Amino acid sequence: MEMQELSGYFDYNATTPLSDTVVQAMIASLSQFSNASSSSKLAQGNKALLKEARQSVARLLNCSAAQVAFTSGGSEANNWAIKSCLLPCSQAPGHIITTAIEHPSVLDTVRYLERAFGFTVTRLQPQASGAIALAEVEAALQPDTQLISVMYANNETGVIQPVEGIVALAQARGIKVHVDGVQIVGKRQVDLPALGADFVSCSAHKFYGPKGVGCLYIREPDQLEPLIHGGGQEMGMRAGTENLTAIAGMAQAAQDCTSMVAQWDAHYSDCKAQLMGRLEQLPFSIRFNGETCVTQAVANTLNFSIDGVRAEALAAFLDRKCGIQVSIGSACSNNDASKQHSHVLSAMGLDEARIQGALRVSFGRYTQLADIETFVQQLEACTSKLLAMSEMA
Amino acid sequence: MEMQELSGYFDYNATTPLSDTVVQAMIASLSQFSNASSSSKLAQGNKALLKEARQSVARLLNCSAAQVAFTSGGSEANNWAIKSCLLPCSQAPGHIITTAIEHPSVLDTVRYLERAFGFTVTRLQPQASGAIALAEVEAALQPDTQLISVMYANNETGVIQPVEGIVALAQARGIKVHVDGVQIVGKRQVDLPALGADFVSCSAHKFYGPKGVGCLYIREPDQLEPLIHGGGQEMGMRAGTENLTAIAGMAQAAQDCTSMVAQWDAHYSDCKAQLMGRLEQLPFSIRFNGETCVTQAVANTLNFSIDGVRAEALAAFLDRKCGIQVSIGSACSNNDASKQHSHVLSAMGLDEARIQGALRVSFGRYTQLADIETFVQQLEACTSKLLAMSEMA
Amino acid sequence: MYSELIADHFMDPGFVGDVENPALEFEIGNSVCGDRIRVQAGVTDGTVSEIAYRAWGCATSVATGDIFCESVKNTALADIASRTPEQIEAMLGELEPSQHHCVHILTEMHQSLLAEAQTQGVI
Amino acid sequence: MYSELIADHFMDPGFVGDVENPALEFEIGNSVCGDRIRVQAGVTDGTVSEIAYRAWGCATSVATGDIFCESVKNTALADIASRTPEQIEAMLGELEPSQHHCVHILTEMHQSLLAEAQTQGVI
Ligand SMILES: Cc1ncc(COP(=O)(O)O)c(C=O)c1O
Ligand SMILES: Cc1ncc(COP(=O)(O)O)c(C=O)c1O
Repeated sequence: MEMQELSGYFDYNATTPLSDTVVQAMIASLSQFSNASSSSKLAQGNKALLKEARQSVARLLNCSAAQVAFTSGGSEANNWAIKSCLLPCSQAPGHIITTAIEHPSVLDTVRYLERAFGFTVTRLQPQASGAIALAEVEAALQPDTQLISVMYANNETGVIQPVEGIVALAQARGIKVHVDGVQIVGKRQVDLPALGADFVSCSAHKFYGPKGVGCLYIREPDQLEPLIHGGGQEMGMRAGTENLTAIAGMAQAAQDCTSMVAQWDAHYSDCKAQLMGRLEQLPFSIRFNGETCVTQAVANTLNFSIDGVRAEALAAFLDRKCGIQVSIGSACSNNDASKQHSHVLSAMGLDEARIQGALRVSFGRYTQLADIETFVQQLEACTSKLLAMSEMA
Repeated sequence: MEMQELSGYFDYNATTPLSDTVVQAMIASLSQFSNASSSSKLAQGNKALLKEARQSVARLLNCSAAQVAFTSGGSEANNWAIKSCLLPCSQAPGHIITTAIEHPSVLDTVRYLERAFGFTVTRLQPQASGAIALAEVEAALQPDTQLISVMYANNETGVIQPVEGIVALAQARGIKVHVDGVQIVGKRQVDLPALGADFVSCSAHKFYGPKGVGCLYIREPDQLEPLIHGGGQEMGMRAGTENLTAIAGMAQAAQDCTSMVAQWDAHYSDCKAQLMGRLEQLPFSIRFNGETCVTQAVANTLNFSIDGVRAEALAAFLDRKCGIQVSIGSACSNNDASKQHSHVLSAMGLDEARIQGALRVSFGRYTQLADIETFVQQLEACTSKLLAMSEMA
Repeated sequence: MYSELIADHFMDPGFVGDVENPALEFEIGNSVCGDRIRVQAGVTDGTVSEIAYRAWGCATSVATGDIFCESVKNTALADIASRTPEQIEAMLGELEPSQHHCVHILTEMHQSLLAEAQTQGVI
Repeated sequence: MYSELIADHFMDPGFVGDVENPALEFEIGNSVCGDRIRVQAGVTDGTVSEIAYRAWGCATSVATGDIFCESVKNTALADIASRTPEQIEAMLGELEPSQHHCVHILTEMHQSLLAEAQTQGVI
């Protein structure tokens, strides 16, 4: 992956490129083909690799290796935590607290449990800041609340949710907490034992590791029903011949991240400050969506709308004309029923025009300050062109 | 992967090495990092790759691309088919027919449904041949039978199960059938629509593809509840950012397999004939476990016991002294309760000594006839040594 | 993802602008995605002699406006009226499912142009 | 997986065989894995002067027999009797969980040797 190819990439929250070290680790693992569960001599390299990989990921999360179970990604980790916590209650379904701004792999899992088994669900709406109010979580608690599932940082706005406070509320009542940590790991240092949540989901492709691998942090590993039953892999908690290549990649990514994340985070803050400063100078009416302060939102993410511009068209221009990739708050869809407006921005109460104008810019370790400058210049040019196109005399 | 390293590898049923073409396809995909679900120009390569990959796998299974959903492997595919078929019945749990010789990812999933939801289960025992009798399946049918889950070819004996007959029985009664096809794909040509089963599981690492990727063939894709709920990936049936690298590898493996499987199969038959012929000449008492005829067992697998020898020790000798890898029917374990005897050989009614003497030899596309000869020579030498060691005057 | 046809017309539309003293003018809006397109045209002897549009919409609908303008410029209104639904759909080339609403937009543009021409008595 | 220690003693055991007219002979069997080991020894002046074994068992238990023989050869029975459980366990080096039954085998071999020595009156 050459740097110059990445200078226009502002979609790190969607996925990140593999770092060179990760590519090397993956390629090195390709010839280690033996089944890690075998007792042959051939298999020993794999067993050692798996063991070290688990330790590398544990170091990133500041937990013990026994608390890390590899999965096929963040979506599986989210499904696993929620279903394994609640399916055992399916004969006496209780109450779930979650939010309206979760990732689909949480939203749809909760919806499934609601529909198929009769769990009741409170979906908390965020404030205009993009954050859930802790007081609302407290108010939503019911005597039969069985799980609270809330994300650590939101993928569209970067806004950090009050997970510490939620864990405190829940622990006082013996309620389990699942935290979708996919968008925080790799952006901030985390300390999962200190957080105290029962389950935290991670995904490697958000921090320069491969797609198709992630992990679930499990506070008390003995108590978890598998999502994928079978052989003894992952300490008996998740069946399936181990995906050594992907795990090797994730482990390398975790190592790099452990040593670099503070530095990356500082760099993201610089990028964000520069981006916000430059956007404010543009001759357009720009509104930031959600809290932007780096104490309350991850530093690599900025979501904003430009009045009078359709983000779908702007993003297409940026992509096609300038080789710049961003995400948008609203995609085209074929009919009214399936309007593809961001459920996050909608939940924050933004009006339709603002959602249709919303761009998400997310940067990463390969983003340079000069790339931000180029981005703003191209954004200005494309926006001007689009505004001119639509200016009806 | 150099050929010579593989000349002692006789454990292809456990896992296969990546072929060179697969390694190339995987490496090529590593730089295609963009999220396949994005609409940016960068993402288009990924989308195309995913589409072609699905077609390649569909060609191998002789089905349509829409019937193929990628998973993280055979275990997930097994869990998915069984749970998605039965969890919707969890309020009125019925009866499941399976066999005592399934892979743990089927056995444990069924046990989970039995334990957690009260499904009743019939686990059919195989005949001495290693095959389930079709008449026993018929006799096991109950008015409330909701699923039959049976493997196509057994991993330990290679014995082929009467899946066609089972599908016919089931279809006449409107009962769903899941077939664990993990050990047949790559060894025999299959035609899944002709088979008529509702679900068939596959795993790439059994046919020279990577570990951590497989697929579920779904006869009627619209009716399947996800195991991993969430985003719209895999036609809305399985959430998670796609594991492009693994999928690219599986697709290449499927392509190679589609064109080569008949040739490989013929080669396996030659190897098996030679191996059996040579074994019969050895001065030991050797008994084959299960049917060996290539019309009734896949040609790459042979399971046998040598009287008076502990396979665990023999396998260790072969591995350490000769660089030869095989599997064994019984591993050491720490206490009586968890005796690690093969559940397959136990179900076939073999006595303990024979199970403790059982070796599984499984070969593959890189096995040469000369390797078989070397294997037999080493087997003879190691066996003689072990027999001498234990010969009590 | 945009086909080359859509991308070309979106990136370098030839017909964005206004027509001075337009004989015909209409605006269409798509309730689904909120797209708005305004078309102005000059007509000479039953033929569209001048045409321009302005659009606020997604990339595909901006391209659709341009494809429409190009296709009717210097074309007799009678010929435009004889276009079949299939012909109209084919004008946009291959579309992804999420872009199909532009077929409706294009159809509506044809209908509105002809209706407006009738109203103004130029057909 | 076998440690180097276990692998070496398994692959090239130095004490497989028989002792002619052994002063001591015993056989132990492990009900868990069905391992059987027979030991024969000669004793001179309260010291194990000759020793050999035969085994039908897993690789680790074959190695255990050899490690036992090596450790008692030319050793006074009184010294053998003074070994602590910790010392005996340490003789096998690092073991995987599934190999731990060999600690029991090794312990039983010590016990049987000493019991047999007592029975035969050589201690
Ligand atoms: C018959 C059978 N089913 C399922 C599996 C599981 O496949 P995977 O290792 O891809 O999870 C295996 C092999 O591991 C198998 O042999
Ligand atoms: C907040 C959040 N949770 C979960 C996921 C799912 O992770 P994966 O793509 O590894 O399944 C994502 C990203 O895709 C995410 O942004």
